[in-house]
Amino acid sequence: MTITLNGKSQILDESAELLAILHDRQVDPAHVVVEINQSIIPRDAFATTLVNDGDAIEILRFVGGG
Amino acid sequence: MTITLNGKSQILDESAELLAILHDRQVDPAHVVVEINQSIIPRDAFATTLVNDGDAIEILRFVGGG
Amino acid sequence: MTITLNGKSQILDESAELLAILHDRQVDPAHVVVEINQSIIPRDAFATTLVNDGDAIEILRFVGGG
Amino acid sequence: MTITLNGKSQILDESAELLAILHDRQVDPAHVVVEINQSIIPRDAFATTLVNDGDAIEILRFVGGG
Amino acid sequence: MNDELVIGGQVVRSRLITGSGKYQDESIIPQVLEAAGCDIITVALRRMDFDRPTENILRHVPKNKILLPNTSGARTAAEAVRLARLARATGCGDWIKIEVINDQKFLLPDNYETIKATEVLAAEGFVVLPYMCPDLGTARRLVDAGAAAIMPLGAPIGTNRGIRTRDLIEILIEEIALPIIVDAGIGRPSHATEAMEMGAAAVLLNTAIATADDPIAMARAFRLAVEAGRLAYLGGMPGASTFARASSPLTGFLDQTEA
Amino acid sequence: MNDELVIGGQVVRSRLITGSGKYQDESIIPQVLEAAGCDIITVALRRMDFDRPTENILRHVPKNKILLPNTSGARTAAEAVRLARLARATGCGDWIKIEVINDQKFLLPDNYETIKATEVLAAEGFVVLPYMCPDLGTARRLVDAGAAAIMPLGAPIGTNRGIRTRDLIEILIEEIALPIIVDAGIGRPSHATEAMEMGAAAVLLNTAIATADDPIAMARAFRLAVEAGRLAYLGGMPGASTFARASSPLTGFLDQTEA
Amino acid sequence: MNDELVIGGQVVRSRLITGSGKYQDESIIPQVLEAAGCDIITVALRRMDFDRPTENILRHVPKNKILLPNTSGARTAAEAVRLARLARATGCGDWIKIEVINDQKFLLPDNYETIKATEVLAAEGFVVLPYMCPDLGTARRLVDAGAAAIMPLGAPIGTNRGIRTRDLIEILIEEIALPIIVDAGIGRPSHATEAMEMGAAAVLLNTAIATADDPIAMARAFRLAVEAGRLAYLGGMPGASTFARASSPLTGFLDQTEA
Amino acid sequence: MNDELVIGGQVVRSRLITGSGKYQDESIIPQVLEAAGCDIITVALRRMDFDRPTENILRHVPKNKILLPNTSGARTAAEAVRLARLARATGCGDWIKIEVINDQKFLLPDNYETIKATEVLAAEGFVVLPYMCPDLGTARRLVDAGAAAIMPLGAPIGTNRGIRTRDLIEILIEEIALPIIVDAGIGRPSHATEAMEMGAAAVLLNTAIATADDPIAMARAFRLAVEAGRLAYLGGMPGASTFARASSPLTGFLDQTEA
Repeated sequence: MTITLNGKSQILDESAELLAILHDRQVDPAHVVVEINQSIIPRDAFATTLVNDGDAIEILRFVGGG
Repeated sequence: MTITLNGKSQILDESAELLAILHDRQVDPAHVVVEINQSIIPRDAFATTLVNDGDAIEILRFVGGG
Repeated sequence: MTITLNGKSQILDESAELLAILHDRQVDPAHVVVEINQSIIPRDAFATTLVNDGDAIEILRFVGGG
Repeated sequence: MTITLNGKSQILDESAELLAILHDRQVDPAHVVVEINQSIIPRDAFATTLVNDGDAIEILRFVGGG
Repeated sequence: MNDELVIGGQVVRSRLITGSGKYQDESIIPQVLEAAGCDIITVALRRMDFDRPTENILRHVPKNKILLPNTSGARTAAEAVRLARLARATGCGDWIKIEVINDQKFLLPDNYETIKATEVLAAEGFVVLPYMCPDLGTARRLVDAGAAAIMPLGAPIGTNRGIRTRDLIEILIEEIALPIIVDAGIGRPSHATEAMEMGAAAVLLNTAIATADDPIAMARAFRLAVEAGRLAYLGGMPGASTFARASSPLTGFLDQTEA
Repeated sequence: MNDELVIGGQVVRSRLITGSGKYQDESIIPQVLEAAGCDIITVALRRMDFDRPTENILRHVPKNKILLPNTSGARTAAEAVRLARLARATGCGDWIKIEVINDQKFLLPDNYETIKATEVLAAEGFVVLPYMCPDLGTARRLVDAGAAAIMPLGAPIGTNRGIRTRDLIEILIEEIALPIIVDAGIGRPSHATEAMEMGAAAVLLNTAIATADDPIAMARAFRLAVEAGRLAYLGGMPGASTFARASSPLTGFLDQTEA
Repeated sequence: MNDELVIGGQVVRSRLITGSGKYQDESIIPQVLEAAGCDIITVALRRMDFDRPTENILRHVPKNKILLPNTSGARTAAEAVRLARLARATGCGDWIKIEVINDQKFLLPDNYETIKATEVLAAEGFVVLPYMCPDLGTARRLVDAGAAAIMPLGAPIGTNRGIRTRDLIEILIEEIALPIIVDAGIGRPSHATEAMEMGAAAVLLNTAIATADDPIAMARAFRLAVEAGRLAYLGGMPGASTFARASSPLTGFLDQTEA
Repeated sequence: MNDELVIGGQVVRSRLITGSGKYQDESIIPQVLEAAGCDIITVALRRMDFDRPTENILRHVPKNKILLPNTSGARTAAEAVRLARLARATGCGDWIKIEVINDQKFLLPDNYETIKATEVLAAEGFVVLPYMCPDLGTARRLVDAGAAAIMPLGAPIGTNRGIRTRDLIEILIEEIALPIIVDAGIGRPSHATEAMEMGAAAVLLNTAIATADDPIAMARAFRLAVEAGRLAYLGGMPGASTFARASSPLTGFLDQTEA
């Protein structure tokens, strides 16, 4: 299946939990905020949210800014 | 009958043409623009426009401005 | 005899020591500097300096300034 | 003989009139002012002024300036 | 040099626009306009004063001028639109200066109502010149709304403080394709020259001339000042530097020894 | 209006004085002078270049102008005096701009040597116009020394920075009875207008015209700018305020209820 | 003296707000914050960079600071709202700096979209600090929309040009009941002092500290500058005058003759 | 950081020098000096007032301060020398601020007499700090005359106008090896910060503190302002630009499509 992760097309073998996707990428869930298809996913739902084919995922974190 | 002319209440004996009202007040019709009840009266209709009881008339002209 | 003290003419009965003149006027010698006839009188000479007829004395002290 | 003309050493065969020196260099006498050994030479004396060995001559003219 | 200013499709020769308010003696206005050399003059619309029914500012305005009525007194877009329509009904043309003001201390224009009024009036065929507080976003919306020119303030009306919003106006000049006319705040000819050097298309002023000791002389001063600034803008002014650069040659000095 | 400027007993019509330096093409100088409308033009004295013996700046200067040679290159009063005497020996008049400079980075005048040179040359009958760093004490001494006018700098020569010494020059204008001519620093017509509005008697500039893309247009711009500023100074400019004052009447609004 | 700044119901001790962007080495941020003494720090929200998954600006921000995420990147109110909600979902508080920018050359805020975003977010309980182009009408609408403070720009972001919109900001300070925080343009401590002397409630800056040669020293400089300006504002600065007033007594001089 | 100011061979820690004149209540001077943190304080010399023989400004000045008597009242070098010698005869040290003033409206120093007095007093072993009208030629002569620092005016005494002679003072800072202390004109902390950012070694002020509503708070404000400006000067302030430079990253935006 194909998802769009931070604007880039990515192929996943199968449906995965959001939390697993973060872990695969060494991302600490406590430091990010996630939108799937423009809906914000609460942090405590990361473990139970399934990412599906065609989903557009935005994983954001704070950076230096003015 | 009572009209409101430029914000002031005025008593008229009877219904009058707009043009007559201007003439009574030494106002040159060519120099003014007139609204009755917030509708603009074209200058060539001054002679044929009847002012009625309760009408709110605004007679305006250009003055110095910046 | 007549002296000029800070621009004002003053009459003294007789020749006097500078220190006495200061004391008469409640002036603490430690706070002032004195010129007689445009010569500065060192503070330790106040007691031994005689003021004579016609002398012009300037007694100055520091004040607030910018 | 050697003269200094506008700061440059120049060798002349023999003593010459100032006017001749100007002419040799295509200089219009009406456009310049001349100093020999720091004395100004009036223009009407150009023809009669002899330049001698060791003279320092300054020939100046107006240029654009602010 | 063909340096034409075109507003609302009409060629305007003079880049100085003057107001007709505040004159102690309105009868000098023709001479002032002559001295100012201006093509456009602003007027306001007010109720007839029945105690002076023959007073008429237009008597003092030569026929060949473009009349630019303002909507002063309007606090909302709706009121500005109403005043603009009345102004047009006088038969004196369809130019209108939008002036929507809610603030009585600084007389600052309300950019939001100004945009709305511009939209309506431009659609009705007016040549709309909105007076505004300089702001790029507002200027872009005024362009979209159909304005014929944009008139940012240099400082509040009648203060004579000069171009205190300079950086914001420079941005408008750089970014907006319409003529930028600096309106309000210009109190001295040097302010007008400065505006024109910045690249403003024109300046509009009233107080500085009308309340001068000698309004006719001052009108002439502003005319020259505007022309000076325009010429300088077109003529390529050299930039400024920190260190000095001699105006006279740095060679050929007396007493120098040369090789 | 009889608004005459008199310097050294001579009536000068134009309050714009221009320099003749830095022109890429000196042949345009007559047109520049015509456009500038000026009566006085500065020149420098330098050694004849024998490779170009026929070059002559005076060819480009109309006969009716007042020539104002400067003493550029002088580092002391003595050198300035020597240059002044040479300049007079050309037969082109007895006006002299004293310029004694020891500082090569900012080309700032040395006020002390300038006073000394002024003293000597005024006694010899020169019409002396000293270029100086604005300072009241110096100006007073220059008056005593016999100067015909005082020429304080607005900013270092050739920097085009404008009147950066404004407060000091305003004091000179207020306190000194001689004409105050702002010399150096004026880079834009608005600077010239500002100087004249302040009450300067005239301005002297070179770089801003000579190095403009279009020197003739710029000369005209400065002429207008100077005239504008002078008119404004004479015409009584109104002062500036913090709060707004309406240009259109504050009564007679539509829809107001009246008693 | 009890001189508290309250924003969104929260007492803020420091009137210096700093950004966390543009640091060459983010590890010095704790020292910078310490030197600046600030309570509020801005951050931006961006996509995770999967090549550097452990990078985390918050590591450098002490826990007791108020985090002020901005909506940089938003070109519309809708985008700003979306970013604000995401920022809040991080669990780092509900403060938000609205920054809606359509202009890439000057990065000027879009006042219209800013008002809309403020309205939505204030209604959702955010503490909204909108960055805006100074304009009284906009400020009034932001007040109505529920803003917690108003943040006008002194000059475009990152230009260090100082408070070039001074007159317009002074009007906001005078007319608007909310804290006015000057944001953007402040490039030197003297600019910050000036803002505070004008009566600004606080200043927000980033570039001037982050890109200084020594950011920690500069942070301390700004802290002192802000405090100096605030003290001066409260301490009643005397006004300026044209003529001199002696600091030393004008009597009691040597050699004067007295009656 | 070892940032020492040395004047006349003596290390001075504070770069804020204050005057003791114009206080309504001199008894607050110790608190003012404490708040200002200054090491040097100016006083004037005047005739004893025999009606108040016990009044003594020195009562209010802590022992460890450097006393800087001025020569106010002097109109010539000779008078300044006489006053300086009298001041030294008090036994309060050999520092002297030369102040020779001939102009009663603007209280501008006479640079010529100031140089002469400096020469005499430096030769007599005084630590001479001359107050002067900013001028490079004068400053060079003061250096040669043996001055310990140069004190140009920012604006006339007591006017609070700020650093109106900025360009001339910047040249002094760049060209003169002695400490440049801006004296007079500084009316607000932001002026002091600006002077220090320019690279001034110190500032001297009196009116702005002494006539403030709250002199103690204002003294503290100036102390912070001076320190802020000095830190900024040393800390490498970034320059100003015309176009904006974002403070938040320009990549990683939401919704961008990436390759």
